[in-house]
Amino acid sequence: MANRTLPLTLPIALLCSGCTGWQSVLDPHAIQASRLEQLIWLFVAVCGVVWVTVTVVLVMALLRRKTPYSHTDTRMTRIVRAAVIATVVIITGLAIVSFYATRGLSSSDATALEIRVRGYQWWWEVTYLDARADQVFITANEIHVPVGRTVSLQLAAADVIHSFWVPNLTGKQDLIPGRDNTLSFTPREIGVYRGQCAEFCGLQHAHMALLVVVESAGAFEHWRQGQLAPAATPRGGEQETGKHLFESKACASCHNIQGGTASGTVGPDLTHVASRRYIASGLLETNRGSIAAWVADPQTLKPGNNMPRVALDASELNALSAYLAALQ
Amino acid sequence: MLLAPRLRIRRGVSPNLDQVKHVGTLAPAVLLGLCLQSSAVLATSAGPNADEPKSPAMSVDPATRSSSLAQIDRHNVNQLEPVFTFRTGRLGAQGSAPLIRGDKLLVLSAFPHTLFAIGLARSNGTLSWQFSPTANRVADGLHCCDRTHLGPVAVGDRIYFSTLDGHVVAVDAEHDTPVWDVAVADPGQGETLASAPTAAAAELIVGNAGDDYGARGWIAALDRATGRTLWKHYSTGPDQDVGISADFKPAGPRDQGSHSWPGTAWQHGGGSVSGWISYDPRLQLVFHDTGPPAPWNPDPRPGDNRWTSGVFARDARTGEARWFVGLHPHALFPWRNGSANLLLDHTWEGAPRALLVHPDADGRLYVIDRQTGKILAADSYISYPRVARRASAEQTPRTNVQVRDVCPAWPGALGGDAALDQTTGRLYLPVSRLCMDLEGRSANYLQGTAFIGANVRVTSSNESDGAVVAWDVISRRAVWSIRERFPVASDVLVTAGGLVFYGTLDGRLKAVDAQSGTPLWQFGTSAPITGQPTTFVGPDGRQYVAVVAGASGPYGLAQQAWIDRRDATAARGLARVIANVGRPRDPSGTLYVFGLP
Amino acid sequence: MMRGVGTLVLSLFLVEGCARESRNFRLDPPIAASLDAVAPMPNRIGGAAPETDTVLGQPYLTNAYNLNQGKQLYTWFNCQGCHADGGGATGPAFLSGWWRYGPQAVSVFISIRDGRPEGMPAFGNRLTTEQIWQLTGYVRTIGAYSAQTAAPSRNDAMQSRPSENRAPATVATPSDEWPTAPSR
Amino acid sequence: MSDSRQPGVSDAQLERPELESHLAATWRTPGGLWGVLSTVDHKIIGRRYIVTAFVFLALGGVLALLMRLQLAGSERRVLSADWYNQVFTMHGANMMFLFAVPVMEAMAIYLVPLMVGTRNIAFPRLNAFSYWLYLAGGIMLWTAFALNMAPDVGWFAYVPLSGPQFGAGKRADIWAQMITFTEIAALAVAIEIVVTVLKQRAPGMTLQRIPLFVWSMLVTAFLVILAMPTIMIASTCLILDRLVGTHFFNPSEGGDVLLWQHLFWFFGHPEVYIIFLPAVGMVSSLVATFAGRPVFGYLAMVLALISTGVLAFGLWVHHMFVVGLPRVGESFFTISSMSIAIPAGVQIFCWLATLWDGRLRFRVPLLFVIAFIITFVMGGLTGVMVASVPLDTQVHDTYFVVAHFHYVLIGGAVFPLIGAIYYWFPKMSGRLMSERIGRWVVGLLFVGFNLTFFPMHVLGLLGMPRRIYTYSPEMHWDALNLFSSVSATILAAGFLLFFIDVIRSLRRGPQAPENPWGASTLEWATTSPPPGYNFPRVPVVGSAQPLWDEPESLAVACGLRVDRRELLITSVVSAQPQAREASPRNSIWPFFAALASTLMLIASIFTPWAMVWGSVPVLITLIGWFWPKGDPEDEG
Repeated sequence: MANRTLPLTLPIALLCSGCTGWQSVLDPHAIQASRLEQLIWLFVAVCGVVWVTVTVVLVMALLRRKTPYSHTDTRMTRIVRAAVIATVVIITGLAIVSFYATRGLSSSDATALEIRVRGYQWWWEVTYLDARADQVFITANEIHVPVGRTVSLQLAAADVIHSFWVPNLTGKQDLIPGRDNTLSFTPREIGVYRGQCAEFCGLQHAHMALLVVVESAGAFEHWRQGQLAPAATPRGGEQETGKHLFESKACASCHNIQGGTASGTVGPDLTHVASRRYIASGLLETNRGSIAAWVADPQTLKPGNNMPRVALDASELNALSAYLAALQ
Repeated sequence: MLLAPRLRIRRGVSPNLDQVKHVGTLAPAVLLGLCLQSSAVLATSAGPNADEPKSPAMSVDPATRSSSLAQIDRHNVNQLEPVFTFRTGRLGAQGSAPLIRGDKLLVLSAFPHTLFAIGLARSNGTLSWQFSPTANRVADGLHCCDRTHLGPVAVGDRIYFSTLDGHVVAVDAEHDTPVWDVAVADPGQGETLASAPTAAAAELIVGNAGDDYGARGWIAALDRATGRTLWKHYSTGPDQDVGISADFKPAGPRDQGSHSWPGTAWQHGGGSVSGWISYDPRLQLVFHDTGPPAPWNPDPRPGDNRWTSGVFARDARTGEARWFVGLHPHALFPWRNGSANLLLDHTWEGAPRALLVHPDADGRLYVIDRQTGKILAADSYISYPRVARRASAEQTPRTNVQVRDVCPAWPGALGGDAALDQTTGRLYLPVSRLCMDLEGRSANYLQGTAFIGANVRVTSSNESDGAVVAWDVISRRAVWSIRERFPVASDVLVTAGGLVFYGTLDGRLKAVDAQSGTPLWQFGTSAPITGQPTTFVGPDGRQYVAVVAGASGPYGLAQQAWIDRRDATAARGLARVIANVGRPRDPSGTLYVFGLP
Repeated sequence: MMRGVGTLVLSLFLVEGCARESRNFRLDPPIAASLDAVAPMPNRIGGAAPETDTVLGQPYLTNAYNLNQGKQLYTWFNCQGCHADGGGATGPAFLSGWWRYGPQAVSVFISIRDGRPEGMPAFGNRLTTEQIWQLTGYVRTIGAYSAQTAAPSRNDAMQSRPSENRAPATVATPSDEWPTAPSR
Repeated sequence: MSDSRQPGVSDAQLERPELESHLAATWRTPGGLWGVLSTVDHKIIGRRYIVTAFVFLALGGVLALLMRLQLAGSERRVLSADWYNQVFTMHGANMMFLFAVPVMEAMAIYLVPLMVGTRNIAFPRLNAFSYWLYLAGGIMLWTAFALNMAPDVGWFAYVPLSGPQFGAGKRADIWAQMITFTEIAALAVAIEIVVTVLKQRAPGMTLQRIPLFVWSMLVTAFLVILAMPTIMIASTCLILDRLVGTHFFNPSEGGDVLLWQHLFWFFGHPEVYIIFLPAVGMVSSLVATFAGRPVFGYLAMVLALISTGVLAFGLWVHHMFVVGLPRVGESFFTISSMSIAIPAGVQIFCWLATLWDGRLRFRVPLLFVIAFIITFVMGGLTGVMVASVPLDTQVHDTYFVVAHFHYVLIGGAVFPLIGAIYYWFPKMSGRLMSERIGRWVVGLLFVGFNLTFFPMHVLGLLGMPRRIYTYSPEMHWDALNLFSSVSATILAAGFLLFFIDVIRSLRRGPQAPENPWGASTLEWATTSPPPGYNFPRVPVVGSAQPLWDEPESLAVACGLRVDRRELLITSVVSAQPQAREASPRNSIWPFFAALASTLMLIASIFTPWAMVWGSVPVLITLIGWFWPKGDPEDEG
């Protein structure tokens, strides 16, 4: 028996680490996620009790001294019947609780911030929609939202099925080609929350993360104005050659930088790439070094992704990474 | 090499003259002598601008495609027979009408262009001179989906024509020498020219084409003497680019041309000015269409996509916009909006009004007040087997969603430019009744490549895909219409002799009675007719009808030799519909001149 | 003995099979650079493929992953605008098996990289060499008369023609000339 | 064939030793390759099935270890992304299609004829055909894996990733064709089980006297018959989309991506009950034997089995709670998914009641039952948790679900299966397995399993999605993953020890008497291992526990001929003898038919015309199979 208690205590210790994990379900920061967390704890409690009772009954059944074949079927029938009824009651209770939880989740709010998220193979295109066309802008892999305001995501898949999931905020919702799904949540606390694609979508399903940055209304408006502005003009010779390289080489065929001649829509929009905390959808933190490493050899860092290796020598790589790192 | 087939014409009053066994031979032209034996005073067909003294009985008014000549009329048209032909040797044609200038007939071939001048003085039409401007072959890849009417047009003592690779050329008619050759459009950006310049007071006004390549539409005025650009205004972008100033109606927020687009999408926003630019000397205004926005998929361009898919009125001297009618804000469907506007002064609901008749590609005929830009009437001139269910949500094309049976198809309901008989107020519309399945795709802008962002399949109703409709503008109803097996892709000519001429895709030039629409005469040429039939008075004082047969525009694209109809999306989806027409016997552009015996 | 030979033949067939299915995402830079060393004929039609291409076993003409990537690039970089799905528009058709500059892979590679006079833009500096080879391999499967086993299948988009792995079901029938005497 | 003996001699006229020699000659399976290829003896084919399935279990286990090795730390490069996708798809497809379903059906092939008291399974040649097809499917899949052509789209192969545009090469076709192989094999066996149980029971074995294991196999067979066609339609539509260019799943031409998910999971969930119900039957047999008393509430148990089977078809949408279906519809499936826990609960309570009241003998099979109850109940409860729509939106496609289904599959099916192997090994091989090693196996498996998979609940709640080949260091998942990977070695050690015990016992295990455990069902009424004809004379059953109620004098029925393979057909409800049915002899044609259909199916991956030309050899072999062999018609 001894060797069984040690392994049991260790997992319980590790269990607690679940509460503070970066992408943990049990660390809610939005109305929807906190409701779900309460639901999870309720279910765990009920199921835990049921499991313990069954195990206790089992252990007692195994250890008790028994008279041979003591014809107590009638008494046992009553106990079994009671147990079944108890099961039915628990099941109906849990079903009703989860039904009300579902109703609580869906919130239709006219003043919600409309954002369209389109899943590509292995990155997220985020389009902030607005009635006024010139307020519409496109970014990638990072969603900024003002705290307290409901966000309504319109989910569309560009190629295969993906699944948008930020555990700290709300449950996941699939992006299905040929269907328009919606997902809404109301963030309560300011912070940076990480999410990840939860439906197997091919080679780099593991590196398809996204960030939801919840900030104050003022900070959000400042960020929004920044995103609407065209790309920062290159300062200094190195950034100038970087811009020229970007627009003359294969980069311009896939990426768009507002204000330059590069206007490809196959890859993520790089107008404000340096303003994003991560590049390559959550793979590397954004700085000049990581941009240079990513551009120099994308297939080693994220094998199988659709970014080709553009042949650049050292000075070209320096100039290009300088230019991109300056696109705040 | 001028060649004219020996023509054996069987007498017999059969209106259908194309039983004539058309033997195209390269033998030197042997002309039926009897047609041209008497010499006649050469009629100069007056240029479009009205301040030139317009000799009454001689010209075809290019603005309304109507002619005052009446020698050929309902009674004798069935005796019309080919007098001579001239083979340009270039694949296809470019849609403009041949131009009579003194005793010479001027024909511009397809790209790479050559201007041929055919002398009519002696018994047979002999080539007196030809001129070929240098051609930038990149434009070959851009010759796609706009109807081309590149000229020649005669203004004063000069001949002007535009070229597909973005040049405007001026030629001195007397000494047959080029005067100036100015590049106004850059094929590298996907820009081409689709229409001949229009002469305004002292300027030549020309607009670009190239929606399909993401080129931003513009209209410019050139100085007739030197070809210098006087002013240039765009169809999208801030007010200063578009030429919108204080007295622009309808007044609205500033810079709508860029605010109704996301980010800098307006820089590749389309709105090309590929159609005929009308000029009203009295009001000193120029009227032109703006094409559909780029790309075809509406998803990446939310907002009204201002100044595309509409009609502009601009001051001829400064190019300042006076008014704009937005027919399709945030155009959901890529209908080619390059059809000619027709000016008509007539009483409207009791009061005399200056009208602009705009047959739109969406199948409706808009009557607009030229001075204020107010839409007076908008009636549908076409009926479809399957009505386009445009408004409903599932009919809105979106990325990765296919919308079926949208009518009309992307070339639009109008196959060519309409003709307007100003006396009767009747409009004769060449109509195409095709529908399409459209699916939005993500559009990726690469300079110089096609910027479509859509898959399209054109579907035919396989009983009659085309028609010619006579429409009474004032009483706003169709007087008669003739069903055609194929879309009618040629322009229409109406003559004082009560005849309407048009050509079909299987190469027949037809004449019908303007009053009742009964077919009177037709002739089978060797290539589809997508150009403008015209009529003129030859040196011998007799009236002739001429047309250049050869494929051009969207339907011409589907006639190319290499198009493989096993791919339903080939030639922008038209391959399978046009394949029923069959291959033309001789795809090169050929001038046909007909006369009475 | 017979069983030995049998297993040998079977393994050869199988090994060839797996070459078709292998996924090689990253070419070493020198090899990728050498793939650009195409030796065209003076009139830029046909010529010698780079040695590394033949040494690698022509991966861009036979490997399923490369052909599929080629099909994706065909839709991404606007080839459909001028060539449709192989049926042609302003650009020539690939379905009809008529190649203006010859069917060799090298000719197609040169056409994509350097462009052609009658309006084919040059993609040399807009795509990497590998991408151009992937496009070359894919374009040659469109008009193939007998489909390769590695040929790609249809797109999840509008149906235009039988997919590359079905090969053209019907040989193009030339449209009939216009009847001189139109049937009423 | 029956050369020396006079025709028409029945088993009543002969004494026992002479009878057994005659029957042995009639039911003999020739030795050598010919015998191997042409046998129709359900015991030989059953044993083959079980061994092959366990080989695939071992191979699948190795793949699992590879996955754990890759996931032991963040951004590891043990397996590349492409290889990891192939490995996890192979692990899933192999465990579900090549191990779990076939091994449960194999146990039925071996045991059901013995437990119902008949000489051979119904349609024995179909049984041979099903094994060869299953083997061919397994070999095809693993050869593809060896050739870097294994499917890499997940065992569920969601379209459009497995569809024509994104599934490059022939990988997804291999998956779809493997489905065709294994599902034909499963359907064939299901039909045999249904007919054997309903028509070939020993006289007197009325519906109330059928052993619970046979009941569970009957319900499983009906599940197979109703669920498998769905996946065959789905895989056929997929291969048509990929190879012929149809548009079943192309959203822009009117197809629907969710059609695939509905078709797949309508089969998918019954599939997991096809794996679970036989295990329930095994547990009932083990509990009855080692508690020394019949299982408490026989009727309740049978009704629970049947209701589980029926409900299994009503809850497949709980795999699709996050695809955006209307919320009210999903809530209906919450209720149906939760309500299936009720019959499972009934069974648990009945077993507990049996254990409560029985005289327990703590032999190895019972230890497995105990391990099963503890593990399965936890798995069932996490199942109730994921049945709730809102809760599922947080834990769907995370490692919480991985933990859940391993608890119900390993806990719920593999533990009872290994317990059943320990229990029926003596009957199958004539040798007892060692108790000492058995106890070590139970300990290692139970501890190893819980240490490996319990942390995965936590990983799921920490936000770790499924099917990722690696994860970033800042996710803080390294500790739990490393712990889980290390514990996986304990689990692997348990399985290894089990395999060693099996092989060792085959040679040096003590000889097993007819009924080593003192069990009550009919298979213990014949020798271990049973002869070719199973029973010298077909037994007659008087009660639900025949061997306990009449241990010595088991009544027998006579009248079956000796010179020809015959077995007794009885009525469905009251098992009254109706007819003497001729049981087919050994035949090579099922092997040839399987070979022909294998070639056709594999060739059809490369060209659709193979279905046309390939069907010719298949027809020839089927004609050969059904060509009348000149057996006289069966007398009434």
